[in-house]
Amino acid sequence: MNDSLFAQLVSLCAGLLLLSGVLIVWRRSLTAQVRFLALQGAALAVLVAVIGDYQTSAELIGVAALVLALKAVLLPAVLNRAVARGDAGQLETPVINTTAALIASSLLTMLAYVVSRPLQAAGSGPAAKAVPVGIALLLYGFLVLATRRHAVSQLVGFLMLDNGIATVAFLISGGVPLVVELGVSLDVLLVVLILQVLTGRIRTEFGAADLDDLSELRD
Amino acid sequence: MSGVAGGIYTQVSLTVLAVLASVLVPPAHRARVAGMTVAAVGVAGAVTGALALAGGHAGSIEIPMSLPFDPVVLAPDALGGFFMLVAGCVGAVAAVFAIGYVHGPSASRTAWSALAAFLLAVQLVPAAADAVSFLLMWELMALASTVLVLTEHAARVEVRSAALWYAAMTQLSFLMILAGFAVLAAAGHGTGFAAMGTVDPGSTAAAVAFVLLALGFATKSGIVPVHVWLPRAHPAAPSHVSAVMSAAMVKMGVYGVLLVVVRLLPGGPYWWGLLLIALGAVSAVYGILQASVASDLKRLLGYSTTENVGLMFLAAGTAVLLRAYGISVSAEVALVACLLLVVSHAAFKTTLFLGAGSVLHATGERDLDRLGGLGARMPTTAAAFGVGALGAAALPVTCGFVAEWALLQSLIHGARPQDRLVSVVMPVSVAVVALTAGLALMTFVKAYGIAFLARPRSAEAAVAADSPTSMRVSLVAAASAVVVLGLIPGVMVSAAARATELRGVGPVWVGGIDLSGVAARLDPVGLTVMAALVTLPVLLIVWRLARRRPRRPVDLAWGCGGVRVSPRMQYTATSFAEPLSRVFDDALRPARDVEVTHLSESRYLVERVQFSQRLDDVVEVRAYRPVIGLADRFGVFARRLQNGSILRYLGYSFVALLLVLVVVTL
Amino acid sequence: MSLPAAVLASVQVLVMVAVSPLLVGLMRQTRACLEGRVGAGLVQPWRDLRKWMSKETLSALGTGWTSAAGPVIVVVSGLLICVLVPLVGAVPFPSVPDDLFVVVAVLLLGTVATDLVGLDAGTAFGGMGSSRQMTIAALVEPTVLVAVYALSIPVGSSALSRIVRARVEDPSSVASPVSLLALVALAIAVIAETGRLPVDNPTTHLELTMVHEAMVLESSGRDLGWLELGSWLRLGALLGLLGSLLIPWGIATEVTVGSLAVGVAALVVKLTLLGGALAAAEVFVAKLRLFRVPELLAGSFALAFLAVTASYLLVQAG
Amino acid sequence: MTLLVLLPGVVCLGLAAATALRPRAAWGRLAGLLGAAAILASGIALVAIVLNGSTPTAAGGLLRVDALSAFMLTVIGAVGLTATWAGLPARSGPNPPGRYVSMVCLFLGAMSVAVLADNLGLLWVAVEATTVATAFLVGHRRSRHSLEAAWKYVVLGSVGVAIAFLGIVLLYAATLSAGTPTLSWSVLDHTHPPMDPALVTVAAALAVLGFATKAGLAPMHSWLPDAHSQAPAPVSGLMSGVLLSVAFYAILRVQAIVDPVIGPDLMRNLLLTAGLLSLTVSAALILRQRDLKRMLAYSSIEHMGLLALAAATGSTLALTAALLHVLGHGLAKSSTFVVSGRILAAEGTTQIADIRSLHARRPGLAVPLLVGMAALLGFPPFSMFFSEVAIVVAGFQGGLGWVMAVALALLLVLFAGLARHTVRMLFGASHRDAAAETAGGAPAVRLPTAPDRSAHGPRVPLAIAFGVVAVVGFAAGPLASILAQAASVLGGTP
Repeated sequence: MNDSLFAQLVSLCAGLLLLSGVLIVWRRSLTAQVRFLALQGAALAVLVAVIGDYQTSAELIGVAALVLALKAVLLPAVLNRAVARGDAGQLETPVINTTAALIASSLLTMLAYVVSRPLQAAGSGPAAKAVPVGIALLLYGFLVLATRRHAVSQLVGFLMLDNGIATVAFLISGGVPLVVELGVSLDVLLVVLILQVLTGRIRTEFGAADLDDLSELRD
Repeated sequence: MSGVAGGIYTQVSLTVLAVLASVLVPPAHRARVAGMTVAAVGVAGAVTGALALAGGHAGSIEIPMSLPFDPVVLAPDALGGFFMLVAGCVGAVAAVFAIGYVHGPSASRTAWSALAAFLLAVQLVPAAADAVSFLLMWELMALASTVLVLTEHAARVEVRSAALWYAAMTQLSFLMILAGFAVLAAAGHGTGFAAMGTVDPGSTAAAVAFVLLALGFATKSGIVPVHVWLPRAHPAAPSHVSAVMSAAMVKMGVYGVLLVVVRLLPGGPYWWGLLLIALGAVSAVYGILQASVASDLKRLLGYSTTENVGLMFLAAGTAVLLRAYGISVSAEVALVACLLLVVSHAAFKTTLFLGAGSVLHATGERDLDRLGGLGARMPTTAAAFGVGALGAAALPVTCGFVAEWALLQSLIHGARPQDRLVSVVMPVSVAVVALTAGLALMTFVKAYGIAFLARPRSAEAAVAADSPTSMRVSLVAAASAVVVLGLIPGVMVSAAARATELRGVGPVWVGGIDLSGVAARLDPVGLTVMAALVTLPVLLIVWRLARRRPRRPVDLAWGCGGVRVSPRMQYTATSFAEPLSRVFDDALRPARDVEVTHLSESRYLVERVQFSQRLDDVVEVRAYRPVIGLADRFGVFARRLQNGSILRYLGYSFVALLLVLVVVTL
Repeated sequence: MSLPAAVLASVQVLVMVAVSPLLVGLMRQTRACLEGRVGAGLVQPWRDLRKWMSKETLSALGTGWTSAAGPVIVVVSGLLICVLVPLVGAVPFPSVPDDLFVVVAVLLLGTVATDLVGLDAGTAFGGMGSSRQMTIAALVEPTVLVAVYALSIPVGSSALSRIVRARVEDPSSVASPVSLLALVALAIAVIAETGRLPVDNPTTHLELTMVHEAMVLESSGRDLGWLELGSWLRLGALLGLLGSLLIPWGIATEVTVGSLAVGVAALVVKLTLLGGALAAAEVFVAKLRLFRVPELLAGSFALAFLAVTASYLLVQAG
Repeated sequence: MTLLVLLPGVVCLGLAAATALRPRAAWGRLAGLLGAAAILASGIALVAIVLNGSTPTAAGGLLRVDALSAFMLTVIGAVGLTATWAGLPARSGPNPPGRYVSMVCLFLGAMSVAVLADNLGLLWVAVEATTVATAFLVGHRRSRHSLEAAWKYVVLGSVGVAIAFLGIVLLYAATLSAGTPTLSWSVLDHTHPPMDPALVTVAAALAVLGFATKAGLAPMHSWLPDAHSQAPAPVSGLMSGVLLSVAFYAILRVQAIVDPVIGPDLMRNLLLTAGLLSLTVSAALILRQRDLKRMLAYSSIEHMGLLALAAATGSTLALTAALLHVLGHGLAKSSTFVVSGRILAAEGTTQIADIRSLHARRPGLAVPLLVGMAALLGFPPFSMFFSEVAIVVAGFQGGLGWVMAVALALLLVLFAGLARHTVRMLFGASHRDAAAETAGGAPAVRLPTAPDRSAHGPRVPLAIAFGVVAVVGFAAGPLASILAQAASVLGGTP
């Protein structure tokens, strides 16, 4: 494909990623969050595929498939089970209200653009230009992690953070060596599985998956 | 292998032997075997010290390290040998004393092993030739002594807090010394004392290092205001341990100061001297004041240690000050006086602590107000303690008097009209020394008179009996040291002169002192002969009179008619010190509490009057308690950092991430 | 030991033993006259001494060898001072310098012995006296030593004989402000050390006020005798010392019969003057409360300290 | 040789699989022991090989053993052996469930892979794997508390490590743009590619931040006290003793890579900040600490802070001291944690206030705890004394005087706090008086009539561990040379 098309596709995917991130920050229903997360995974997969096609590397195409399977299908499914087991569609109450969260997210986006200057300096072309999106996703993820009380939404936040990192990785350097990539994906999967199991246990122990109950260990 | 190196190896192997002995020998014989071995460690230390003193840099041992330090070497010089000698003698005597003294926890395997290790560490601190080995021995000393202070933790409640204070203050001292040496090492490009010696005493680094080191060593020596551990730890520890701590370990602080001002950074600026003098003067006066009003015998002795170390600091400071002003002769005398104070204090303080231990062993009492009349029941202890008290009160003919005399000589010959500063400082120092001497006199008259004279104030004191042989032997040994060194101080002086390479001092005919530099001489033997000459006729008369009419015991003292005098009517230590504590009310701030209950019929008639007085350490109450309280409150507040909410924890990480991102990219 | 010094020392001892009781007698007599009493006469102290020595000595229950040895030590320290202090002449032993610090130490030895005797009695009074005396002694110490310091500065030595000789050679130095300040301070210290008014009233037996008497209360017979003789000796010796420093005339600087005779005569005269003056003064002052005594001593200390600093500052000025 | 390099990972994974498949096997309880022994053996062997001047590699260069790796492997083996052996349940006790043992083996294996890897990516994967393995171990005691601790541990840990991964990605990008895409530090070490400093700066900062989370450096330490206090004692010992050190090892590797590119300032400042913060946090929270295991956890934070300061100094003396400190702290801390576990078993609590006069009642527990605390407080002859002295001296020599002064002040506070709690727990009158001390007169703790001298577990490993800590400070020879070589690998400036 030619550069302009590539550029458009990359920016489209980046836009989708960013959009889904904002929506996750916005929405308070868990099911919606998971849905948008899946969308985000898909967008990421597409992005990888685009880059792979542009660089004409079969390896990246394969990775794209992997990403699609993992981030767009498998992990959301796991999360859905975690949600479905209990309070489907429940509206959680974050630490900061939605307005504040959205303002914060926009601020974080700006910050992301500021801080990723040296990162862009490294690479060149449209891919490098989209790097701030990845950083922004990372920061969104952290924001969700630090402000959502529900266990599942913490999972969502973690995965968004991971997506952000992956985005940066693919945009800036076409991913890391395959073996590392595999290891990373496996690790992420395992962590999510563990967290899902723990979520179940928390439900049985504490009645709900509300993290405010988890403050008995203190000094 | 030179004699010194051999001596050090001997000490180490003997220590290992002692530890094995105390672990393996069954309790029945443990005290005897372990005690003799530990004493052997002390003797080996004394011999090694003497060799080092005689031969200067005679031998060295390198300790293999797994870290790339500069060579870590034990190589005592003359000064170190001097202190090693003192420590060794003290240790040997104390160990022999312990044979008869230990019982219960203090006779345990741990206690004996710790004693051996403690002795070894104390003897090897002055052997260190570089910062690392010095700190190593220093911390070994701290660890072992802490264990020993904790010995009787199960028997008495106050031991725990005493050990805690001791450990914390010791760590403070260690950290300051570590920092000081580190500064010197950075400036001198090496941790060896030789490398540190290349630092220019006038430089900033030297100044910083000096302040740190001086304060660190002061802490270990129980100098005011960092003395708070001392009056707690000494009563808490078993008496033979208190003896070693007070007579040998505390001296290592003095050694450290001398190491800095004589060996590492000679010729420092005058204000170093002023700092030392100020510390010393305050400690001397404050210490002896507290001692003079204390009624716990070992607490009293502890505070008196603070006083004596204060005098040593004062002497060392005088030396520095005078050298800075080029008054080298008096400076030398001051240095010698410092070393004389070290020796004499070692001698009489050992005697006193062992005596106190003997009393404790016989009566189970440390409180003077419950003692009395022991002179008749435990003559040896009484005699030894009396000699020790004479020494502590700096009366002739004891080594204490000689040391104080030398100090005064250096002071009164120090000043020259043209040096305004010196001619202001010297008189003040003389006054301080004089006041200290006077109060010391009072303190030890009280200690001896109340404990050993008159009639017993408690049942325990009434049934006391003198101590077992080993204790009596070591008591006599220590006491005779006090007298002999007082009679022929020439020995001490020539040793001190050798240790500091001085010329202005020397012995005269029968072991007297000749401070040729300041045209002063002292010959206790002559004085004694003279005293004997004038005593002779008096004794003759006494003898003839006694033959004619021997003294007749009557049953009781005069009770002001009618009232029969009961022991409870005697003056106690508290009442003895009452006038003084009134005079110095502002300094001591005793908490007095008089409770008067009137008769129900009339408020003019008193049924009962209750008087109670508590004397806490002013410095501790005013300076330390607030800080500790503050720290505690901070600790409580800081708990909120870790309040258990994972969201907050994630927030910490988030903020850290944002900060780092901003910092590294902007 | 050199012969002349030995001769001088023995002369001093004999003279002082002979004279000091008379001195006490003189002082008592002076007071008696001034207070309009007849008085017991000059030699009354000697009579007391003879009586005590011949009386039986009793020792109370619980008192030990301290009570027996203490008095002897007191008197010995008194004699030793008489040996060391230049009273008749200023010819020191070459080996045993009459260092002022040594003298003070010997003096304190006597004080301590008295105190221990007081404590050994095991009564309230004994302890009371000892405690008070020790408090005073402790507070006097700085005055004494600093005064000594002041006196030693001009001659650059703390040896009494050298100080006195310097004054003999240059009597004008006595009048120098430095030495006057020092002497006043020393005088107060001497009064305190020897337990005269206003610090202690040697004639009272009132428990609220007595210091020295309280300590010797339990002693009897020869013990009392030694104690009293000792205290008289130190009184005499210290007054004599003041005399030698204040009126340095007639002090023998070498040992010949003539000079010794002159010295003895001069000593007697000085003692008479000083003793009389002191006794006369005592008539007019009242005893201080025990807790006012520190003020007096602080004052004397201030004087001594002034003397020292003055001696430097004046030199600086000059 | 290659076999030797592969041995630890293979053995541990094998044992893990075996115990997972045959949970009830009688030898199951010994599996952890075997794994640790294998690691230790290969570690010592590799040390010998490395000292002979060769650097064995395996798995197509993914695994490579230089002096540092060999040393770290030995440390893992030694600490692992101590923890697993001393942590063996008493003969009578029931076997631990198979999953526990297999997770322990997995944990050990992951750590050894982490130190053997010659690839930042693989290192990252291994470190993350330790999170996965220990997650179950922390949550092993299926109580509310252990569950909470596990959740916090996993979330905080994996988030932190994710950040580290971003850093690694950026570093990879830097090498990519420099023409030699690699994550292997041996390659980076030999061919210094012209990387973009700005990018490397960001990469290094993120990597340090991330690994600092696992290393328990403030302000990323929050998971540590909870996890350490809730995990079974041997696991706490392993985590505190080696897991933290392995993460710190990663930081050292990153430092060694980036310092030549961007100069030492960035890493130095980051590490100084982290070190001082860690010391401050631990000091503040130890002052009024109420729980024994949490106290030990905070003491781990303290020691990590010291290590950070040492790394910031960066001179040869400081780096060797840091490595020796890792060894000493690992052994001492794991033993002390095991003892705390025994105390929990015997006394039924780890609340400092409820543990009274242990020395009089349970000398078998009090003595090892006392020795461990003495070692952790940095008393000689234990090696931490020397490493701390060396760190301070090196710091002053490296011109970090003020930092070191602050650190020393904090160390004093820490000493006071730790000593205070230790004395409170161990010493004091035996139970009769203890009962009298408590106001109500009722005994504070259910007390045995006679002092209980049993150690509630094997004594030998503790004795060996403490003995080793006591001598390694002195022992010159191979230890000294391996330390020196490891430091030179890290490019210490003499």
